[in-house]
Parts: sequence; C-alpha cells; structure tokens
Amino acid sequence: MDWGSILGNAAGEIISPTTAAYALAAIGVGVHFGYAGLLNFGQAGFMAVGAYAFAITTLELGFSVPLAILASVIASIIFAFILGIPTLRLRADYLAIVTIAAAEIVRYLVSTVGLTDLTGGSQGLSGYAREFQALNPFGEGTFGIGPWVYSGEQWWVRVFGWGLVAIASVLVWLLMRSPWGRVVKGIREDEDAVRSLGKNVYSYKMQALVLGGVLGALAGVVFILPRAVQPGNYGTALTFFIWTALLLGGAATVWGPIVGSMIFWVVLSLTNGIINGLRSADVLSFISSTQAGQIRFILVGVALMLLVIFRPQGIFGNKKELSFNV
Amino acid sequence: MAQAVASSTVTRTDEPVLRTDDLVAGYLPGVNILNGCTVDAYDGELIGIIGPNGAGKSTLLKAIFGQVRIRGGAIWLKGEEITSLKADKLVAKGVGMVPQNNNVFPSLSIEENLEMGIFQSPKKFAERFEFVTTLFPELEKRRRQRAGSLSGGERQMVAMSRALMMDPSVLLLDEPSAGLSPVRQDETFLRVAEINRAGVTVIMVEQNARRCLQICHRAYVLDQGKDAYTGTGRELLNDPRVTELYLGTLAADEDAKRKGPATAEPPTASGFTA
Amino acid sequence: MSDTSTVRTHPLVKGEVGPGCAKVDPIVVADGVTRTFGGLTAVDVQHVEIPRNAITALIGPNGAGKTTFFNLLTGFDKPNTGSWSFEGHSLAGVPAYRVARRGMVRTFQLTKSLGRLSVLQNMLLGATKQPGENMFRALVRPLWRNREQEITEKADDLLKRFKLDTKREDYAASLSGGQRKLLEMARALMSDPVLVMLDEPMAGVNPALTQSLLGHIKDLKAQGMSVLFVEHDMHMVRHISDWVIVMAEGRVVAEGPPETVMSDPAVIDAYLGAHHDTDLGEMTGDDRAALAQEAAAEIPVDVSPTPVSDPTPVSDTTPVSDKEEK
Amino acid sequence: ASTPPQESAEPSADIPEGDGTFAVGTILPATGNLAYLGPPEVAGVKLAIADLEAAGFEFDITLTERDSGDTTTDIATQSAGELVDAGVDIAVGAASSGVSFTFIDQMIDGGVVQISPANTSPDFTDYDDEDYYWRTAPSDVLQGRVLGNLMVGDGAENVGIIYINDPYGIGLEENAKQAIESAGGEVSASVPYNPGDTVFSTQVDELLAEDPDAIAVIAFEETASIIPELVNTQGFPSDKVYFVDGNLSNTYEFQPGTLEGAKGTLPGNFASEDFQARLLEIDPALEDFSYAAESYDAVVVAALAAAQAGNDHADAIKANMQSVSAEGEKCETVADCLALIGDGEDVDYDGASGPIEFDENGDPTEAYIGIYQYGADNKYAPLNAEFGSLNEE
Amino acid sequence: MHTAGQSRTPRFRRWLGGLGAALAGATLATLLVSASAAAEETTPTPTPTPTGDFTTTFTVGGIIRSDDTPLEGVEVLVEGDDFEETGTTAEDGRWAVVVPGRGEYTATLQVDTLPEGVAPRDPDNVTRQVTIGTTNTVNVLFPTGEGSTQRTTFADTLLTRLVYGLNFGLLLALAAIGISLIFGTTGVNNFAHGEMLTFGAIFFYLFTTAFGWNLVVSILATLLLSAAFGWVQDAGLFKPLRRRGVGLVQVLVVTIGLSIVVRYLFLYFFGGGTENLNTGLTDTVALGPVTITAASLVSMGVSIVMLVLVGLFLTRTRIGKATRAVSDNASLAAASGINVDRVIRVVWVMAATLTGLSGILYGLYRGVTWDMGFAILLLLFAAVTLGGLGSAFGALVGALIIGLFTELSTVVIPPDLRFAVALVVLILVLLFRPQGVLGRKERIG
Ligand SMILES: Nc1ncnc2c1ncn2[C@@H]1O[C@H](COP(=O)(O)OP(=O)(O)OP(=O)(O)O)[C@@H](O)[C@H]1O
Ligand SMILES: Nc1ncnc2c1ncn2[C@@H]1O[C@H](COP(=O)(O)OP(=O)(O)OP(=O)(O)O)[C@@H](O)[C@H]1O
Ligand SMILES: CC(C)C[C@H](N)C(=O)O
Ligand SMILES: [Mg+2]
Ligand SMILES: [Mg+2]
Repeated sequence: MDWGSILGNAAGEIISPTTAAYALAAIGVGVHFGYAGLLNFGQAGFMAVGAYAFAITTLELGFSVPLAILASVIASIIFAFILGIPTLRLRADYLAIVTIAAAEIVRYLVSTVGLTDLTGGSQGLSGYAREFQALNPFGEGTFGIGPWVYSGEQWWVRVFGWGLVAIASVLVWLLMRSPWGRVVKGIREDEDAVRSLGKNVYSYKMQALVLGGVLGALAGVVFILPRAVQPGNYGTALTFFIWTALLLGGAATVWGPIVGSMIFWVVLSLTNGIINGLRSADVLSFISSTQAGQIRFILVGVALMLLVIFRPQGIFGNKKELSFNV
Repeated sequence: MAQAVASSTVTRTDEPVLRTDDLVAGYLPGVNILNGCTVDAYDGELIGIIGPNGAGKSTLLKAIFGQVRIRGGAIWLKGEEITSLKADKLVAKGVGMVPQNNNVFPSLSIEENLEMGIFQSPKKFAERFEFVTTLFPELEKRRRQRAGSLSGGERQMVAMSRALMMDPSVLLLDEPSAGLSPVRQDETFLRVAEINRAGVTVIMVEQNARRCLQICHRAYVLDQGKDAYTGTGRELLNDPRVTELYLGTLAADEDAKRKGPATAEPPTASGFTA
Repeated sequence: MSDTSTVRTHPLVKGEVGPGCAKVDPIVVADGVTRTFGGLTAVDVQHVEIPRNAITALIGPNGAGKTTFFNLLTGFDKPNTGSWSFEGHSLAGVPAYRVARRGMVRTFQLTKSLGRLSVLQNMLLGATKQPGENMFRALVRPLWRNREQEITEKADDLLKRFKLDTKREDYAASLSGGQRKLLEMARALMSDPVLVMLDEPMAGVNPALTQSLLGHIKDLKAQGMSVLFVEHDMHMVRHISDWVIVMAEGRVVAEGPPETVMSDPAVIDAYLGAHHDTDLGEMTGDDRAALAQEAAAEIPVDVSPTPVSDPTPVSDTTPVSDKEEK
Repeated sequence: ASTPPQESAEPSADIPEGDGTFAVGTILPATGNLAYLGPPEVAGVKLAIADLEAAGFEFDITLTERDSGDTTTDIATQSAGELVDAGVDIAVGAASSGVSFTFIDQMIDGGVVQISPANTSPDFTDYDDEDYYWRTAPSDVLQGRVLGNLMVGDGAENVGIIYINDPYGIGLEENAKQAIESAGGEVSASVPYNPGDTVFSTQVDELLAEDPDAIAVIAFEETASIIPELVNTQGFPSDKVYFVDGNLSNTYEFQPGTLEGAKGTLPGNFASEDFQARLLEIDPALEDFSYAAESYDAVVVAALAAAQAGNDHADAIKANMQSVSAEGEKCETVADCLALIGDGEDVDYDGASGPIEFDENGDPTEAYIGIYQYGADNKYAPLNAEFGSLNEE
Repeated sequence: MHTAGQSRTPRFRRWLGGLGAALAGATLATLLVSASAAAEETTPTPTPTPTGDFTTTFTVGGIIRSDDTPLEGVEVLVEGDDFEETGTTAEDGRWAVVVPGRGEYTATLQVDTLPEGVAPRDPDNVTRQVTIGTTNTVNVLFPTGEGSTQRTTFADTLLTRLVYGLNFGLLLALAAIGISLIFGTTGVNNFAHGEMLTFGAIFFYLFTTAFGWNLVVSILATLLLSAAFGWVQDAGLFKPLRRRGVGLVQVLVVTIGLSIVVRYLFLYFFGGGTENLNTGLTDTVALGPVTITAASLVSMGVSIVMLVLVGLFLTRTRIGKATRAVSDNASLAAASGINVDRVIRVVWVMAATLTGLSGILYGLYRGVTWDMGFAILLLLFAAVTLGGLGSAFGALVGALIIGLFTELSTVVIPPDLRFAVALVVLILVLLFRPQGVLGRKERIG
C-alpha cells in the first residue's frame, strides 16, 4: 500500500478549499447553535444561496469578484430575514426542522426545471471561476512544501478560503467575549429570562442568524471555487457533515469548527485511501470498486459515531459545559 | 390539651430503616458536595433536614435516590445496601421521593400525574386517589388540567400527592411546603406528621425550618455537605447557634411583636389618619 | 368602596382604603384586566394601583392568579381585556423586553437561570445601558470596557450580599434551588429598576439569609425604587411591606396595610389559617381538625367579588413611618 | 478532419515525456441512479487492460477505480480530484453526462485525458475542452432521431415523453421531439423530472392526461418507479413504451409481462457472443452489457494513441487519439493494432462498439444504435439496428 | 417463483439465497404465492441480427392506419433528385422505400389509394419533407381520421391528486409516528429513522419477492425483524449513550452517523436499484376517474387502524402514559417508579415495528430502494413538526397536510416543486401556530 500518497492526500485535505469552506460554514453554525442556541439545520441552504448568488451574478450580470461576493452576502442576509421573520419565534427543535425545510426549498427552487435558464436546473452552473482566477496573484507555476505542492491557481483558492476563515474566526472571537456575545449566549439558555432583563431577544437572534448565515454564504462561495455549482451538493447531507465537523471540534469554541473540518476531511480521505490501498494490495480483493466506495461511507459513519460517543464535547469543547446539556 | 404531635419518641429498634453512612457524592469531577454525611432514620421517625442554601440537602436526597454519583460511603435500607441503586428499584422497595424542582409531568393531566405516582401497582389507584384528594381537594376538581399550566403552589400539591399515591414506607420530601400558601403549608406539615404516625418513615428537607422542627422527631442541620448538628426538633429549635446561623430571628421577633401590643388591643375600626 | 360607615385612610391612599383604592402616587395602575384559560378565569382585576416608592406585597391562595397577573403586567402574557399603565404610560401590547427597559423588571417563580453562563455572567446580563451589547460596538473593546468594569463591581457587591460570591465563576446550572432564587433576584436588581416585581423571592431561601436580605430590599426603597412582591412567608410580608394586596380567584379581594389585612378574618379564613401562629407541635386534635377544614375550603365560596366582608375593622397600631425608620 | 498521423506521431517539443506507466483511472457509477451500468463498463475497462497486457503493450498499466456517484452527490468531483492527484493519464468516465459536466473542468485543468464511454449529451460536442475530453458513444443527436423514427415507425402520432432534467435527458428529448415532429407527429406531453425524484404519479398523470399513443421514458434508475405507476397502476400498454440507453436493462424485478413488447434504443453494436463471454469471465455477475464495448474501446484507443506516440503522457495521448481512430490500416483487435503500430503503420481502429472515428471535437462520427425489445420475462433481445453518421449533417 | 440469479441479484440475496431456498422449501408449499411460471422464456426471438451492409442501405418508410387498423395497399410516392418510387403498405400497414443515398426527399400520400371512408387528418398537408442524413432510416406519418385524444378534465385531475395525497399522507403518518414516539420519550431527533423504514421494505422485499414466501408470513417476519432492529438500536447504542449522559445534539449526530452506516450497508448488500414488491396485489381499483392499486387502498386502511391504535395506546394505557411521563421528565419518571429504560425500550421496539410496517406499505407504493427512507425523512420530520412535536395525533394531522399539499399543489405548480410547496406550508402554518397544529403552548413563569 502506498502510504506516502495516502497520507499525502490526507495532508492535502487539511488545507484544501473544501475544508476551508466547511470550516467557514461550521463557524457560522457555531454562531447559530454554539452561541445563540439556534438549531440551524439549514446551513446548506445558506451555502447554496451564497454559491448561486455568486455564480449567477458573475455569469449573468458580469459582476466582478468583489461585487459578486457582495451579492452573495446580501442574498444571504435577505434569506436570513425571510427565514428568520417567521421562524425565530419557534422553539429550538421546531426551528431545526424549519431550517432544514428552508434549505431544501432553496435546493428545489434552484434545481426546478422552470428556472433552468438561470440556475442550470439540476445540472447547475460552471465557468464563473475565471474572473476569480484572473485575480490570482501567484501566477501559474507550481510550488509548495511537503505534501502541499500546488499550482498558483490552487494556492490562490486556498489562500482566499483560509483568509476568510481567519477573518471569520477573529470576528467571532471578538464578538463572543463581548457583552453582545453574553446576551446571545443568554438567549441560548433561556429566552424569557433574557427578555425579562430588557433585551430584544428577537433582534439578537436575527443578528446571530444573519451573521452565521453570511458566513455560510461565504462558505458557499469558497466551496464552489474549485468545482461546479450543483444543486445536488446542497442537500441535507452537507448540513449534516458541517454539523459533524462542528461537533467534532467543539461547538462554542474558536478552534472547534476549523479543526473539526480538518479532521472530518482527513478521516474521509484516509478511509478512502486505505480501502483503495488495501484493495490494490489485494488484501481486500473480494471487494469491488463499487463496494469500496460504499465501505468508505460506512467507515465514515462509524468514525463519526465513535468520535461522538467517546468525545462528545468535541476536541476543544468543555466537558463541564456538556454535563449541563439537557 | 391533646397530645402534641412529636412529643413521643419513637421506639427504636437497633437498626435504622434508612442510613447514609459517611456519604461522599458530587456532580462534577473533583468536587464533592457531600463530604461524609451520616444520617439515620429509624422506623417511624420523622426526620427534618435543614441548612443553608447550597448545603447539599437536595443532593443528599438525590444521592439516596440513586440520582447522583456516589463516591464514598454507603446507603442502607432496612439492613440492605442500596448504594447507587436505581430509582425505580427503590420505588419498588417502598421508597418515595418528591424532588425540589421539576416535580410534575407538565404535559400530563393532574390525574395522569397521580397515576404515574402509583405506576407500579395500578390497581390501587382509585383508593389512593381518594386519599390524596381528601388532602388536596383542588386536585380532584381539576383532575383533567395539564400540570404544566398549574400555578407554582398547585404544582407543589400535585408533586406531594404523586409521592403519596404509592403509599411508601420511606418518604423523602424536598421542600414540600415551598410555594404553598400559609394555611396549606401548615396543613402539609400536619399531613406529613399524620402520615408519619401511620408508620411511614419520613425524611423532609425544609427551608421553613421552624415549622419543620416543630413537627419532626429529630433533625439534622446540614452545612457544607456534612451533618453539622443533630438533635430532636425542639432541641434545635431552641439552640441559639442554630437559630442564629440557620433559622434567623425574624419569625421569633415577629411573633413576639404581635403577641405584644397588637394582639392585646382588640382590632378597632378606627383609621389612622396621618 | 361600598362601606361608608367607617372612614379608613392611609398615607399611601388617596381617599378610602379598600380593594382597588386609589393611591396618592401610584406607579402602576391596572384597569379591568382579565385573563381566562379555557373556562377558568385566572385574572379578573377591576382596578388596582401599586403605590410608588413603597414595598407592596401581593398575597393570595395558590392559584389566585398572582403569577398570571405578573405575566400580564410585564408583557409575558396577553390579557383578554384590560389596560394598565406604568408611570403614566400605557403598557398594553408593549413587548416584554420594552417593559423591562422602562424599569419594570420581574423575576420568575420557577427560576430561569442561564445555566451555561457563569453566575457572574448572569448578573452582568442584568445590567442595562451596555454599549457592548450592540453588535458593531462589541467589536471594539475600549467602547465598553469602562461600563463593563462598573457593572462587574456592582455585580460583585450584590453577589456578596446574596451569599453567592463563592459561586461567582460557577455555571448557574450548578446552583441549588435556593441559590437560583437568590441569583434570580440579584440579577433583577442589576438593572436599577424603577419597580422590581419579585415572584416568591424567598421560597426555598434559608430563613437566616432571608432575614439578612430584607434589609437590602428596604434599601431599595430608600434608593427610590418601588417593590411589588408575591410571597407566602407571612413573617416577611409583615416585616417589610408597606402595603398588602390580596388576590383570590383572580380578583383583588382586599388591600391595606399588613397588620390590618392579616387580621382580616376573611383573609385569615381564606389564606392564613387561624392557626397560623400556633406551634404545630403543640396543636391539639381539635385545632388540627379545624385546620384541615380551613385548608380544604381554602378558597371559600363566600369570597365574593365585592370587598371582603364589609364590616371588617381595620386595625393598625404600627404606623407605616415606623417601619420605614427601621 | 483528422490530423495527418505523421505529424502527431513525432514527439513534438512541448509534449513532456510520460512516466512509462499507462495509468488508467475510472470514474464510473458504483452508486447512484446509474449504478447498474457501472459493472459492464468496469468489466470493459478491465478486459481492455487484460487484452493490452496479453498483446505485449509497451507500457506498464495501472488501474485506479473511483466511483462517480450521480448528480445528487458530490462523489464525482472528489473522485476526479483523486484521479488527478494520483496522476492518471486517462480517466474513463463518467457514464452520465450530467456527472461528467461536474468534473470535466477538473480533468482539463489537471491535464488528464477524459474518455467517456457513455456520455451522449450533445452539449459535449462543442465544449471548450482543450482536447482533453473524448467519448466513444455517439451524441444523442443520433439516438434521438432513431428513437423518434422508431416511435413514428410504429405509428405513434401523439407521443408523450418523460425525461430526466439533465443534459442527457434534455438533449435526447429535444432530438427525439424534433424527429417526431418533422415526421408529422406531435409530442403532446413532455414532462421532465429531477434526479432524485422517487414518486412519479404526478408526472405519469400529466403524461396520460394527453392520451398519448406511445410514451418514451428517458430516465435512469427511476424507471423502476415510473413503470409500475405507468403500466401496472394506470394500465398503459407496455408495448407502447419506449426505453433508451439510460434505462434499457435486464435487471428489472417487475411482474412477468410488465415490459412485454416495450422497445428501446441503445448506442453501440449488438455485443457479440464472444465479447460477452469474455466480459463474463471478468465479472460473472454481469447481466447487462450496455457500454461495455465503448468502455473497452475507450481504453484501447487511448493505449493505441500512447503506443503510436511512444509516450504515455496525457498530452501525447490526446494528440494521437484522432489519428489512431480514423484513416489508415483498419484493425479490429488490440494485438493486430499494436503489431501494426509496431511496424510503424498508421492504424484505424474499429472496435467492439463500432467503427470509432473521432471528429475534431472528440466525438465519434459514426455509430450503430441497437434497437431492442422486451419479452414477457422483462429481458430484452435485439430487434434491429440502425446506422447513423453525425458527419454528413 | 422467481428464478434466483436470473435477475439482477442484490448481493445479500445471493448470500441468503441458499438459506432462503431452504426456508422457502420448509414453509408450507401452500403458503407460496403462485407466481406465474408461464412467464418464463418469452424473450422475443430476435429478428436475426441485422446482417448485410445496412450501413449503406437508406430507407424512407412508415405505417398507415385508420384508428388502430392497419391499412393495406395505400401508396406513398417518394421523390428525390432523379429518383421516384412508390411504396405500398403491406398487411401490417407498413411501407418502405429504399432510396439511393443521403439527401432530401419528399414523401406524398396518395390520398386516392386510401380505402373508402378514410381520409387524411389534414387533407391539405399530405407531403412530408424527408432528410436522410443522420440516420439511414427515416419514418414519416400520415395520420388519418379525427384523432381520438381524450384529455383528462381538471376536476378529475384534482380528484385524483386528492386521493393520492390522502394515500401519501397516511403513509407518511404511519412512518412519522415512530419519529414522534421516539422524540416524545427521549427528545432525540432520530435522523436514522428513515433507515428503519428502508429496513422494513428491504426485508419484506426479501421475503415476498426474493424468497417468495406467503404474504402474511412475510409481513409477520418483517415486523418481527423490525422490532428486533429497534431493540438492538436501543440496547446497543442509545441506552449506553443515555447512561453516559451524552447531550441530545450529540446523540443527534450519532443518529446521523448511524443513518450513514446503515444506509450504505443497505446499498452494499441490496444494491442501488429499485426493486418492486411482488405480492400478488396487483389489482387496480377505479374509483370514478381515479385509478388506484388495491394495495394502496389496503395500506390506507392499515395506516388508519394503526394510527388509531397508537393514539389509544398513548392516551389510554398505563405504559402509554408512562411514555409521555418519560418524555416530560425522565428523572421524575424514574422517581415515580417507572423503569425509564424499559419504557424507552418499548418505545423503540414499537416505533421500529410501526416504521417497518410503513416500510412495507411505502415499498408497495413506490418500490424498494436502499435510500427510500432517507429520501422522505425530511417530510416525516416536517409532518411531525407541523402537527406539534411529540403529539402522536399531531403527526397524523401534519402528515395528512403534507401529503395533500404535496399532491394537490402539482395541479398548479411544476411537480418538481411539490415537496417545496409542502415545506412552505410547514413554515406558513408555524407562522400562525408556532407550537404546531396540535401542540400546546407552554406557560411562562
Ligand atoms: N447539577 C449540579 N452540578 C454541579 N453542582 C451542583 C449541581 N446541583 C447542585 N450543585 C451544587 O451542589 C451544592 C449543593 O446543592 P443542593 O442542591 O444539594 O443544595 P441544597 O442544600 O438543597 O440547597 P437549597 O436549600 O438551596 O435547595 C450547591 O453548592 C450547588 O451549587
Ligand atoms: N396556561 C394556563 N393554562 C391553563 N390554566 C392556567 C394557565 N396558567 C395559569 N393557569 C391557572 O390559572 C390560575 C392562576 O395561576 P397563577 O399561576 O397565576 O397562580 P398564583 O396565584 O401565582 O399561584 P401560586 O401561589 O400557587 O403560585 C391557576 O389556577 C392556574 O392553574
Ligand atoms: C450510461 C448512459 C445511460 C448515460 C447517458 N447516455 C448520458 O449521457 O447521460
Ligand atoms: Mg435543595
Ligand atoms: Mg405563582
């Protein structure tokens, strides 16, 4: 088995743009759930909104990159409002279902046959990344160290993605140790109590929803830079995986979402590499490639369960906090 | 004058019905809330437990009831060790408990709450229901109301009744009088005494310490997870240290004041123009 | 109201003392406030005024509607009919958090502590006028550092009084039942309210501590606040209240200074019990039987919507001013 | 429109030297709504590799298999990334046009020659692929016509179509519709559905509302849900139902008779008994052979291109693909072709799937479309074949 | 019986095939559903694989019929550059003219050769332009008569959708009740619930269709296995998690993991295809304009009965009430002498059984796939939420609303948005009733 390339691939996942996108989205969910207690199970919806807004404004309206990013931020703010106005009064578990539903509605809408001209239907969109690559400051050449050797274009996507992650982390960190963060965390614990202290709970929840949603939209942009926009990607599975990443790291923590995403992708890559490695080394010769693909998911599921069972608070989470988790 | 409620001492057999032996317990790792707490209750005794907030009184009851991790010591029920036994096993052995918080099932009706009280022997429901509703007739009238919509005091009644439904042989009460109106509080204390006289061993945590000490045979003062003082109810009631540290002088002062001029003068209709 | 044979006056009262009487300087005035749940009328208050800069106790049997009335006044529940005002401004339809901002702050009978916030954070959340609670200002620490310091000092002071200083850094979820009550009250006081409404603040609080806190409550009055509290501990009511309002079956059935009200036979029958001051241990069998009967008939049918048994003489030998000097 | 072989055979200056290993990757459906077509395609690839090795191909061959999933998952882009990272020279796949579109750019950027054995969407024809994208299946401009003709030829005047809303379904529907209408027929109901849909009673109702004479079902795996609704529940006669390459399969578990008389089209020649037998040796569980020959040919053509260039680098392969497929000495087996190339001849490979002549877009210019018909046992058998050319339009 | 191995064989079927055959043999022969053995070996004898060089044969042709009767002897004139030939229809109504090569041709129906009483539909347009280019054969049409298209009326469509919506709603309800029960007692949003449904469907498929067991036996066996599946999940996973005091959101992530594992195990063993259940229940019933399978009617009936039974169980039986008590406050329930773990176990087993049953019915409705449960999971959650979380009757109401809106909306909205419509309804309802249709508001303070 070629451990070099298996580990190399896994190491590559640590800084891959997809990992950055997951981290951003997970930071957003962290704001929602970890701090404000909003069970947002519709982060995929925010990502879709961000991704489509970016792609459509680039392709159809010829927006420049900064403008297109602005468009996706605005779109996600609008989406957050549309979602928030009717639902922020709901109990947490109702909100969970409603947010999944909203995300699915977005997915149905962008893939509906009638809007194929705009959204590409179930096929999605591509070709919007040219503008972005035109801004690439690294040139064409390939450089890097160790397993991280990429072309300038690949570096550009990574630097952009992780730059956003860094900004988002600092922002969230600043906010959460401020009185604003205190109010938001108070809402997580008991809305009525916070209300009785004269805070406009609804408005704070909306702010948190918007903040996390904008991060989700930016995650959507980063997510699509190295691939195509495809409605199928924004199903519930994406949300579930983001939650997984978040909880692996630890929900109300700064590093949690980032490290969680990295672990998630490394685990995914390792299971894949090892299974395929064993297969080509004829150890698992009775498994076909089809089955290898399936076993990988089975292992991911098992790994997910084991991680949560044995470290329920996540890597950075506070066990003490968890013991009051009712 | 008839016999006072707690004037007779209970004949003790050698072995307590319920005994916690040097109990050490806590919630968070490394932090013990109970630090070697020893409490005995002999057959037919009414034991009061008082102490400052956060002393560990509720924790003691929860530990007995298998709801807190026990780190040291042991609990004995009728000579049998029950340390860390689960709650439903204890119920089967005739131990009942009324917790301090969250002590009703909000989405069940009052009647269903009471049904849950006697979950293990449903046949006796009608009989016991009649018994507890003589205690709290309100409940009978409202039997279909969801407990979640009840007022604080009403919930407390439901909680008490639920524990009484099962006719336990040992009853653990955590602040049963909290939130009840004065007359109901008194009634509750008397009922508890009555139940106790009928042979039920009762351990009662109370912040209404005077009332509690008035009716109980013996009491423990718990402080920082340890039994700091113990004695008969009267002894403690009259112990100045206990009064100062735990009972306060308010009630006594008030009583004294009222027994002075206020009661001496007959109530008059004359006003008090300023 | 209906009784004209005796003249009853009181420094807090404008005109005659009686249920619904007008106050010299009311802070809250409620008119025709009703609330029904299905067939049950929980609150039916024709008219009531809460005096300013006084300590008012609201007492009454369980289920009398005290908590519901609190909920209505503070915007946590909507009445079927009625209007009420606070410092002359109508509060009907004003959301709870605005009510609190106007200075009418309440606590909850079933405590609402913010479990996964430390005790100190709980306290800080109670404070008003925090610039750092604005999302954008939160990002710049210097803008809120001073205020944070101020309120931290204040919180520490309160915590000490409420004997919670040792728990300062613990999660509120780890507090005992009584400690939660204390925290709830202390937190409400953080906001320097105009009127503080305490719903059974001392239920479950150790009597020795209760006693030491009464002084603090009186201080509040000295600082110009008004207090309205629900309590079943008659010693406390007698000790600190200037005025007592009695509710039964949703209606205000009596009001007056504490001594008067508590010697009102109707109130004794309906609420206190004749043996309220007897030592239970010394009670005779007859007494017990009588008590049982009283308890069974706690809400006597003869408590009519009109004032409690008219000819009740008002007795008071302790002038209000005396108390204030203590 | 093929480039003179001599030119590309010469190692041009800017084509880097390969690593000496002809690295084949597959990105074929192991999961998803086309999963049933994965096995024959994989078998075809493996058979080709076996044949190449047996024929003494000059380069070592490695095979990296990856799943393509379907368009409702993100598997394909990951697999594509892995193949690029693994440094494969050619990637065989994907089966579904929709899926191919999701990673074609990755292949182009990664410099991998992508050869799809099954993509039939017309949209690939003029995709800006820098010559990295090829396919051995003909565009649906052909199958669409054949399907339309077939239906019209059976007398259907009023046709209903239910089709998958992806590049494949859209392209096929468009061409079939055009054929039907130009023959004087009418497509009265054309109902798209989205991949991932599972219940089709609405769409079926919508089709039947127009009372069509015949219905074409342009779908993948979803067919297993559409047919029971259409035929069993609503009682539409099965011999008026038309299948296509996306759903022509022997693996349906319907009640006997459900599909009796239904017809279907499938690009590619009828698989010869011998070829089928050899595939079965590779994978004895095979029940369908759709696109096995095209997969086989995909690998072989690429290998021949590498052999002709004497260089296994992807850029060398793409430069010689057209040359080995058209003009020159015809050869039909791997051994023959390799021998000819060894002799320095220019070859024209005619493979298991048909003549294989690539145009400048990387599309085959001529192809067979097989026409099949189902029996009462829900298995299909060849009925007819149609030959078509995309060149002479 | 089906011949094993002949059709696409899910892997476990192959593995269990031997076992299955043995079991099936042991099962009374009378229990076997008699699947028509006559259907074997009817693959059409292939018209000999086209030989000759059909790559260079070019044909223009077609078929001419009056209604469904082929017309014989009708002539069509095909003309092109320097080419003219007349084709005549044969007995089967077909005609064909071989033309010399690629190019433009016209085909003209010779109207006078049509039999008496048959006229072209459009008498002014009996000439067709034919391009032989892409394909070597081109067929053209000459429709005759009036054309007999009967379009369905709007009312009929509405009615059909209504019935289908009801059917779908009831199916959802049955599946959703399990979610509601488990959520109700443990507070866990079980995202692996869909897999319990798939589990029932797959095993039912295995028993009836693969093993060919009798229907009743298959149902019982499926339900038994489903119950066991529920038992195993609780005993092996959720109870230990409860023991360790793992938070609800964490448990939720565990269910996500479980869902992935189980789903892909299904895929591994069952394969990715859709299998249709072979129960012998193929009759369809026409209710006015609505055609529906008998199986659907039966399943509606079963759903209603089961839902009523569950409702009664929860409100009338002691265990049912204990279930609600546990959901309110597990530790208090324990303090009341309720064995919380046992109650939860009962709930799991019950929920799994009901869900297994719904899997059977849902499988009948739309075939069996490895991810069928996952695909409707969100609708199930939506139903439960819409009705009011934790309320069993709420789940019924919610499911009916979802089912009806899903189907009825297609009358006005593209069908690929029908689930979106159902979800919008969910949000709108919660806008006006945040606690769900049958949910209750909690009292404050
Ligand atoms: N769940 C918990 N986790 C951690 N610490 C806890 C928990 N519950 C209680 N404690 C701590 O244990 C100590 C004892 O609490 P306990 O509830 O037993 O007090 P108590 O004597 O019943 O007080 P009270 O009279 O106020 O009810 C307190 O200091 C409290 O902070
Ligand atoms: N949401 C509700 N639904 C139905 N009944 C309610 C609801 N809320 C309150 N009630 C009823 O209204 C009456 C008044 O309740 P409230 O809580 O105001 O009483 P209270 O005076 O505060 O009593 P306590 O002293 O016991 O706290 C009670 O009988 C209660 O059962
Ligand atoms: C495998 C085939 C059914 C795929 C189909 N021809 C497509 O291009 O999508
Ligand atoms: Mg306590
Ligand atoms: Mg109250």
